[in-house]
Amino acid sequence: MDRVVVHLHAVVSLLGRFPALAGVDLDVAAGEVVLVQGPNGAGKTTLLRACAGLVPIVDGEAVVLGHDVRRDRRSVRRHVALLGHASGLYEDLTVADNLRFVARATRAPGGASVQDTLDRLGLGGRLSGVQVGRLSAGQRRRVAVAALLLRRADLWLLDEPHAGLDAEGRERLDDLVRQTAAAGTTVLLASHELERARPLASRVVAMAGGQIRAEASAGVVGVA
Amino acid sequence: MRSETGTRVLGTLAVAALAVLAVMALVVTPPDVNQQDAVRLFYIHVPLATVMYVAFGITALASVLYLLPRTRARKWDLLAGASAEIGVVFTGLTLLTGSIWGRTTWGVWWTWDARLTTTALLFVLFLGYLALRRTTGDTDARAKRNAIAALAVSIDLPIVHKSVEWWRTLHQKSSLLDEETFLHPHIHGSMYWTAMLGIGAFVLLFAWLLIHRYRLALLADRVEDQGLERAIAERRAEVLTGAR
Amino acid sequence: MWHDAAVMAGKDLRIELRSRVATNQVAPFALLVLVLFAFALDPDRGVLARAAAGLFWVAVLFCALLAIQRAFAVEATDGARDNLRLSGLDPAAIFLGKAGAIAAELGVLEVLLGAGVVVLYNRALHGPALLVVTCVLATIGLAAAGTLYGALAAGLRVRETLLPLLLLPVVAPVLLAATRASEAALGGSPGDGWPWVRLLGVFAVIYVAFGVVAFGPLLEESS
Amino acid sequence: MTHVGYLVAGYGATFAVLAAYGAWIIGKKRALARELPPEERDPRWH
Repeated sequence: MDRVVVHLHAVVSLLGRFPALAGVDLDVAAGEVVLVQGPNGAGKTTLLRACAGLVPIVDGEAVVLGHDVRRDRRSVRRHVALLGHASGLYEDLTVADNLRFVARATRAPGGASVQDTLDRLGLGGRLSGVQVGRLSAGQRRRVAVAALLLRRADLWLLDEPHAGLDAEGRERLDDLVRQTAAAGTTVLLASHELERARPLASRVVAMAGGQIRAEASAGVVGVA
Repeated sequence: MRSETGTRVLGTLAVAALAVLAVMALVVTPPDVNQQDAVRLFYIHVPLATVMYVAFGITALASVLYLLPRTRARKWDLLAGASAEIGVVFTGLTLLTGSIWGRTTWGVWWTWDARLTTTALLFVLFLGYLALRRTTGDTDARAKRNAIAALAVSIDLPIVHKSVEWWRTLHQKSSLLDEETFLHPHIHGSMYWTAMLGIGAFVLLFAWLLIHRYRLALLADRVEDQGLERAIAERRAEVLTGAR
Repeated sequence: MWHDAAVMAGKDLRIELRSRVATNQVAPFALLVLVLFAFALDPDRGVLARAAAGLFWVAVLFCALLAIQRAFAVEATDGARDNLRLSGLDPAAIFLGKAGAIAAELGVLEVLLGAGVVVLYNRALHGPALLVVTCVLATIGLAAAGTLYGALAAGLRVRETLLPLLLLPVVAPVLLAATRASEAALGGSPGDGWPWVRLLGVFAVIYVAFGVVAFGPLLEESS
Repeated sequence: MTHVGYLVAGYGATFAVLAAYGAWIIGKKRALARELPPEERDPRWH
């Protein structure tokens, strides 16, 4: 089952004219949970967004889930789920509205129904009718995670996922990551919170100056 | 020989042609029976309007070439921008000479004459396009957006032209400024040749301007890219300087 | 494709219903513009009545600008734009959905403004067939060109000031044609209006087709 | 010769603007060329 899900070689990516990625090499196999850690501005967020085909890659090779990201961005995106800093939800719509839009838009075939996902994230009851604009950051983050679940993607790109979640929220997120990795989904996780994220990861890479600098196998409990 | 001497020859030719035009237009050709000498403004107004359309045509064509994956290249985006900028300069001058001519004929600085109105709309349309070009953003994304904007403006031109023409010809017959009436061969021989010379001279000038404006764009692009290699090198060095 | 467009339009309209920006801000603004025109043009000298059609369409144009700014402000958070690109919705469908939602909003506003013109400028309505067709085609044209230029300007820091500069000259022919057609209808000689309606039709078809083709690359490129 | 003032204004302004624009392009090009490293000097840039 050692299919390479993400293959990046000497990838250069620009934000405006700033070379956020300056020659990244990374290979991730199916089912792995790779933790990308590093200081602010190292390029972690850009790396994740580059894998999702959201940021133009100006140089190097990038193949995600068998698709060449540079030539065929749209087919990469169908199988990828990104949890970014911003929730990406519509503030004026209620929680249920937002998730119903995601479900209908991604036409998740046989995807978990909206209600089921809401319950798994503890958003079932009164919360589902509340406008996202009125939620706290933590609750908003949970709704974003719910949207992620609805997409049933093969590759999860989580950018600082634990940020803003309370203890219970983090617990639920960790369970979800373990379950989905066990089910074969590949996870690329960018985080500062080493002690929180490390137990989840099967491999840790360090990033700085827009490049992958060091590699360390976490060799830790959890996912093989 | 596509080096510097080539454009210098073109430059001197253009200037020479313009000089001869000025003499022919201001001195040699006879005054018009009812407009008297005001008609001499036509010898630059009509060529300016003609070259304006040529310039915007090149912008549209270059934008199409940029959008077609097979022919996509930075140079088309740069050419589209250069030609559009020159086009706007010529549009401004067309409006200026048209307005001066309006003053001599109807005593008002601005007449809602079909051609002048269309030209004024063109002026604003492409000013918007140039404003969009100046916004920042990563070069490839910006180039594709510029090309789409150029086409969005260009497909509007026939509609603008048609709607303004219908609007203005509801009341009076077609515009006096029309070059068909002015370039009609049976008019006095020297007038016709001067008009042709006018268009030739301004086309030469346009070619000269376009070549140099295009090179300026190429150069600016290269200076911008050159900065990029340096930025990537600095980026990589970030770690060495202990950016912990 | 039409499913995706419906999903998109549904989302946009639901946002408007929930946030009620359209009903609480754009609609009152539309009526305010009519009132301001009345202040500017002394009502009792009949100028207002004669210029009613033109003023109506200028007011519609301003409302269109607001509706388009609003439609793209909603997508402005970079998270929302990423999700839209990741959503697998066909870009052409996103264009049609957004344009459809804007067209629907403009339609409602036009009815409101129409009532305003009839009441405030005491112009009776004639030639309803011509008026309705003119409004429908002009609205489609405005929504299509507006959505296209909304995407062009989206993501730029200066989009509030850039959008009017880009869009208004392009839709000038729509203002011209719609006003002439409306005047023909109100003036009781609908025959003169139909050529203008054909022009509106051409404009609408061109910009819907161009939007459908161009929206994909635009969605990709807006940083 | 009628409308002499207008003719002078029309021709004068047109040629002045075009000459100024041409000069601006050449000037800007020369200025930018200096920013390029020497080996990239190219007759096109002056």
